[in-house]
Amino acid sequence: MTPPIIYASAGAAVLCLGLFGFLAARHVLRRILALNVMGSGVFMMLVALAARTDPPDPIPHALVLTGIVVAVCVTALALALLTRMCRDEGSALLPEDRDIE
Amino acid sequence: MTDPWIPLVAVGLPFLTGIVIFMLDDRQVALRSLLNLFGAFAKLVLVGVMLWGVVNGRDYGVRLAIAPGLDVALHVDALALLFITLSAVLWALTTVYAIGYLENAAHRSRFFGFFSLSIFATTGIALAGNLFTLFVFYEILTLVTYPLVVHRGTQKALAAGRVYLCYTLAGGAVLLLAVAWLHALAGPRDFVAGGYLREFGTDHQFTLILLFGFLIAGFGVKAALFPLHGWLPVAMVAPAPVSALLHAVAVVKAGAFAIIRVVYDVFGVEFAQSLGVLGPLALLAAFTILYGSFRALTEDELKKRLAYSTVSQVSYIILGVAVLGPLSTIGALVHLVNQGLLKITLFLTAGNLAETLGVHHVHEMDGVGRRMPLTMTAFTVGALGMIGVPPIAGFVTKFYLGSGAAQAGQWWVIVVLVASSLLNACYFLPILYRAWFQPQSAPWPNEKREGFDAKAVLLVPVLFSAALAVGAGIFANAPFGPLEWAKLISSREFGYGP
Amino acid sequence: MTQESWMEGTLAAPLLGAVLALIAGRSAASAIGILTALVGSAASIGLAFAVSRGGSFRYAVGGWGAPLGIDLRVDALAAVMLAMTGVVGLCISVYAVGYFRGKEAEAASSRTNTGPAWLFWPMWLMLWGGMNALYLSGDLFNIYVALEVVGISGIGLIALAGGSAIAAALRYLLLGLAGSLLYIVGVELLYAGYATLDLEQLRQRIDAQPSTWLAAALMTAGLLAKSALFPLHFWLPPAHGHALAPVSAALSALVVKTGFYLLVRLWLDVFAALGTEHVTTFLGALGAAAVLWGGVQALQQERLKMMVAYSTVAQIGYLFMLFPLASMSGSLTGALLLAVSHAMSKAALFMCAGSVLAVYGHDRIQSLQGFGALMPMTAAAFALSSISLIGLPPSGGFAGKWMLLSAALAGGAWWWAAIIVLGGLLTAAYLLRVLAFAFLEPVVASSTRAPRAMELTSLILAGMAIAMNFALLPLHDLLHAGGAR
Amino acid sequence: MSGDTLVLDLVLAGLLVFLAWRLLTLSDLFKATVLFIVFGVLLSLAWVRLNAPDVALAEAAIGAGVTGALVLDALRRLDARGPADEAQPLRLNLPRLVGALLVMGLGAFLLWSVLSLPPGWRGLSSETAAAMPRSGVVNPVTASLLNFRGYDTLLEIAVLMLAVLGVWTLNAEPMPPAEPAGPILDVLVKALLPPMVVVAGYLLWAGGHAPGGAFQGAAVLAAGGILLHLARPFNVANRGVVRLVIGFGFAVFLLVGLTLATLGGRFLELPERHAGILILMIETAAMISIALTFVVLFVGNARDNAGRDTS
Repeated sequence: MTPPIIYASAGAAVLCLGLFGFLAARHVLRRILALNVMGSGVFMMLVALAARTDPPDPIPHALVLTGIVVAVCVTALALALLTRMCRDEGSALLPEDRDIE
Repeated sequence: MTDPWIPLVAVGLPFLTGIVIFMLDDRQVALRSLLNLFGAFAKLVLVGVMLWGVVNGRDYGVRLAIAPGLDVALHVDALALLFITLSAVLWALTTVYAIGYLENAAHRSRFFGFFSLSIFATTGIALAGNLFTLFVFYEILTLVTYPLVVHRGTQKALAAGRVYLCYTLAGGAVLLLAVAWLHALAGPRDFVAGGYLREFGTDHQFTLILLFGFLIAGFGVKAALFPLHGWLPVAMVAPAPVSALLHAVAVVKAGAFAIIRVVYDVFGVEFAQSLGVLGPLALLAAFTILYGSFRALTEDELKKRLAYSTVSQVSYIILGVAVLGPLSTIGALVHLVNQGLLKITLFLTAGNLAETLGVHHVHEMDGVGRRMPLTMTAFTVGALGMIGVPPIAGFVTKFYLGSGAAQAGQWWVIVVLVASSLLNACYFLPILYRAWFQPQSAPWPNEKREGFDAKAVLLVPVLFSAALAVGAGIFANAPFGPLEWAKLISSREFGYGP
Repeated sequence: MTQESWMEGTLAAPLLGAVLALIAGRSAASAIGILTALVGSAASIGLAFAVSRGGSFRYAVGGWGAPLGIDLRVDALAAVMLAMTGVVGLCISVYAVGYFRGKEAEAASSRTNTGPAWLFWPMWLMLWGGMNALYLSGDLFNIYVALEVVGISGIGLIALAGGSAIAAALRYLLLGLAGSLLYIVGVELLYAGYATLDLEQLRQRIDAQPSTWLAAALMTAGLLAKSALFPLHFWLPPAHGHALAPVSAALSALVVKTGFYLLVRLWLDVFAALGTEHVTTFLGALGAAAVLWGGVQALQQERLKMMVAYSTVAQIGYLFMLFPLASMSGSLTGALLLAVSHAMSKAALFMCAGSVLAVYGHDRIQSLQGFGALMPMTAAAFALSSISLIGLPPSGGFAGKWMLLSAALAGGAWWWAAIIVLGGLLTAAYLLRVLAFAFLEPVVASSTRAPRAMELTSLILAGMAIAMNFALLPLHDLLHAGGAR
Repeated sequence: MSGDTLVLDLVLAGLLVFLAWRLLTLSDLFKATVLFIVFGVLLSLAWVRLNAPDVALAEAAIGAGVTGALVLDALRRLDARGPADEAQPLRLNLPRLVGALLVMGLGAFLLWSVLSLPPGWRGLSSETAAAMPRSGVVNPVTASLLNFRGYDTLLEIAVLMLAVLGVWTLNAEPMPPAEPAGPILDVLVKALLPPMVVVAGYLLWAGGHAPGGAFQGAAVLAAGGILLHLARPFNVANRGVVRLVIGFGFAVFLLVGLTLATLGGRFLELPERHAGILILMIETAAMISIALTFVVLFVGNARDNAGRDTS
């Protein structure tokens, strides 16, 4: 058990949790959170796998930095869309989820 | 030396005419009519040049590669000339007639544009040098005739158009499959007298039989073979010139012509016979002949009766093709021409009746012979020709078909021919009787014109085509007449003269 | 000009245009947009010629070279997609000028203004730049970033329409983001195995590790979601059907091709050594299902734009039938031609829908009587693009389908052939249902006219889709010269 | 590897998984968001443990900071309208069960793949080390971001720009701060703002040789801007000067790349001698643009709802 393996495994678990949250949740805000969690899991795996060598491979770090920034952009846009949808339609669920329950 | 320009111009000219006409305003009647007539007569001249050239041993052809091993090829051979001459002559007649018929109608630029494109497609079908090219133009023909069928813009016309497309597009889909399959199987091949598939011998026998079935089914839609004929009677809602186009000049003819090509120049008669596919085809054709005649008997609407008559008559061509032997081949080929001449006469006279008196049904025709003597004379010529009364053109056909059947020992074909002639008489003679020997029993449904007979521009094409039909019968043996061509083609297919 | 400079122009022109249009603002955005479109499309066509003459080449951005830097690879496949984007993109830009001018006139008459509508220009040019970057890229992670550029600009563009487009954009965004993340997982597994992100180097190093298979599966799943292949297509019709007409045209004609392109790159090239027969058959089967399902759905739509959007679902399916047929000669040419002519005819169809919407004020199919008489150019464009979409001769759609059909039949795979033919009939059914209304007499004489630029561009695009019938041979030569594989 | 650090790693990893689980299952979205921010902070610890200090900084500033602020702000807007209550705890039904099984399968496959990766992997560390002297900077991550893979970063800045365009398109209206800014916040802002600018500048400059860089610096700057907005609400409308600043970073980066290409090099090929200064220039421009981008993403474009933007 080395740190890379520990964190890569934890990353895989976080990734899967996020994916499940995305599939299962209906409230869009939670889906956005879930995708962010999933993204964190992905990046954890990426950095952990890069740490298998010493000193760690810096390229994945740069990739993760890019990934984090892209993720925050997409999140911001998603939240703006969500707010607008709420304003117009009064619900934070996608139309197909609204009439269930 | 192969000359590429004449066939290119022959195909391109109606296309360009059509495109230019689309751009005209509906009110530019004179310019549009001029263009139409120019297109039609230039076409006649071109066909004349090709006839003269081929007789003098020239070769006309052009090919354009679309993909590696896939060409669009145009080639002028005797069979192509037979068909293209027919369509050029009849198109000229129909164009003159249509200009008169559609005076003051709406959307004329659209109409004549598609009209021109129809002849573009028909020319392409006639000159197609291989199956791929034939298929391409055959599909184009479907597309450009659809707007003509729905031209009136009524719900009924739209429904007819829907039926037309259902049949033709489904047929086209089967055809696409068959043509592509054959292409994959045999590679890129041009039409050749005697066919090119016999090289397979006994290989792929099942596939080839299947493909023959597909091809007949695909082309049989336009040729209105039973049970694929359903669109034809429905499509008679279209204006008279369109009916003439569908029944005599382009569509139905294209189907029959394509079947001739498939049997003679793709499979080859003898190879098709060895596959055992000609017998069923002959049976189907014979059934269609009788079926069409029976249906025609009971139709009171004149154009519908004529439409079922077409269903029946076109299958004479198929029957002639399917009965092995040079004489029946001649019969089939000649009937391609004769049926066109007779049917265009009949449909145009029906148009005259509708346009002048508002007569659409047989029961309204009492005494119409005295009101419109010239029109009805032409009608009479057409009707008698269909029955097969000498010396009108239809007789020649039946004579050769009968002799061919006798030569091939297929006596049942003669029975079919006789029965069909009787039926033809049964549905045409009552009309003639009403028209000539009954007094007028009711006012004309919608009399639009007071003077003698119909408008001259409607009358002249009708009389001309009737005269041609008589001429084709009397002068059947004239040099370079249809019969001569038919004999020539037949001798090439069978390798010996009759 | 050298090959490299054509490529640099293709890459940089839309990106530069986008930022300039943003800085310049409302008054100058459309002028900059048109200018950029002209330069960009000229550069991409020039690049296609350069590749057909000089063959494919690689370009090390920043001069470092793979695996440390990012290599672009410019081969025939990329050149075709770029030229397609260039030509269709130019037409969309011209159409958009007319479209937004019409909107402005409308807004002026009702004393409002068009709000942020001009943001179309920077977002559209950025979308274009993103697609160009994606087609050129030879690096897995760079492809991800380009995908995000495409995705986010596409979402912004959809949101321009407001109303029900917002929820559609949100759905698209969530699914797209999930797809991207799956793709990244695949990329990192490959990097963790082979220490490179370069497609070419990966192709050489690839072997059948479990992580490689998992990476391939995850990347494929992500890309399938982005390219809206059945059964992951559900986000597409609302998104494309509710967006503004030029946006719908861009998304349906161009953006959906990006996922397909990447999957072609991956499965027919990078992963080819894995022994991929089951995968390609699977992709083909999904494509076949998409053709049938999309067609049946399109047949049931009551709104024109929704129908055209479902038609995209079906047409994407056709492209995926390339995968099982890829080993047959001519199939790649056919599929590419199909993609190109679909881009043209689908853009034209959405443009027609936009013009109809401008004249009729709605796009309910049942109430479009007589649009042929009211707007003959649009009707002609609709008819011509229908011919190509159905695959009737002569048209690019026909030539492409013919090649696929021949490939299927030559390989004895008649079931693919049957689907191709059947799909054509379905397409005919839903398109001609609309077209028939053109021939009815108009019920109301509408006085509004669609701007001429809109009608004319759609007709030009549709005409090009027909002319593509004769593009097989040049395309074949280009693929030969530019070594697509 | 000492036992202590192994325990630390195990606890940290377990905590991360636990937090992820909790924040996805809590029915209260506000609590979930707070957990998400805690998750982000712990994640940056994990990055430190994995020898990725640059990522750790970015995660803390952007992943947890900016994202957290954005989500909290959005939640507040939703709350004002009620739809925040629509969140329901996840009840297990058949589709979710199937989803859970599939995802578990994926997890198992992922684990197996990770464990079966061949040993002796070196990544690109030696290639990077060899190329560092020519990169113009000392920090390999910065070298990779701005030089080796600068093209990725160019497109990434395009994504940032696009996000702003999207927010403007949506006319996302800003919320006034929940309570009128008290004097404490005012004082805080006055006290904090100058050092924040200094820190941002330092991070930017430090990026050349130590962890840091444009993105982290921009996040700090943006945090200052957001604080300022909370204290004295302002808006960043879709105005000429705002657009100029937003587009500035991308334009500079692209133009530098193109100029180098026209001078005979390749696109974005930084000449060895000037690489350092060029990188600093690009980073400065990028930082300013990105900082404003983050502020716009947070603030939206206030009084532009009727489309009265001036341009």
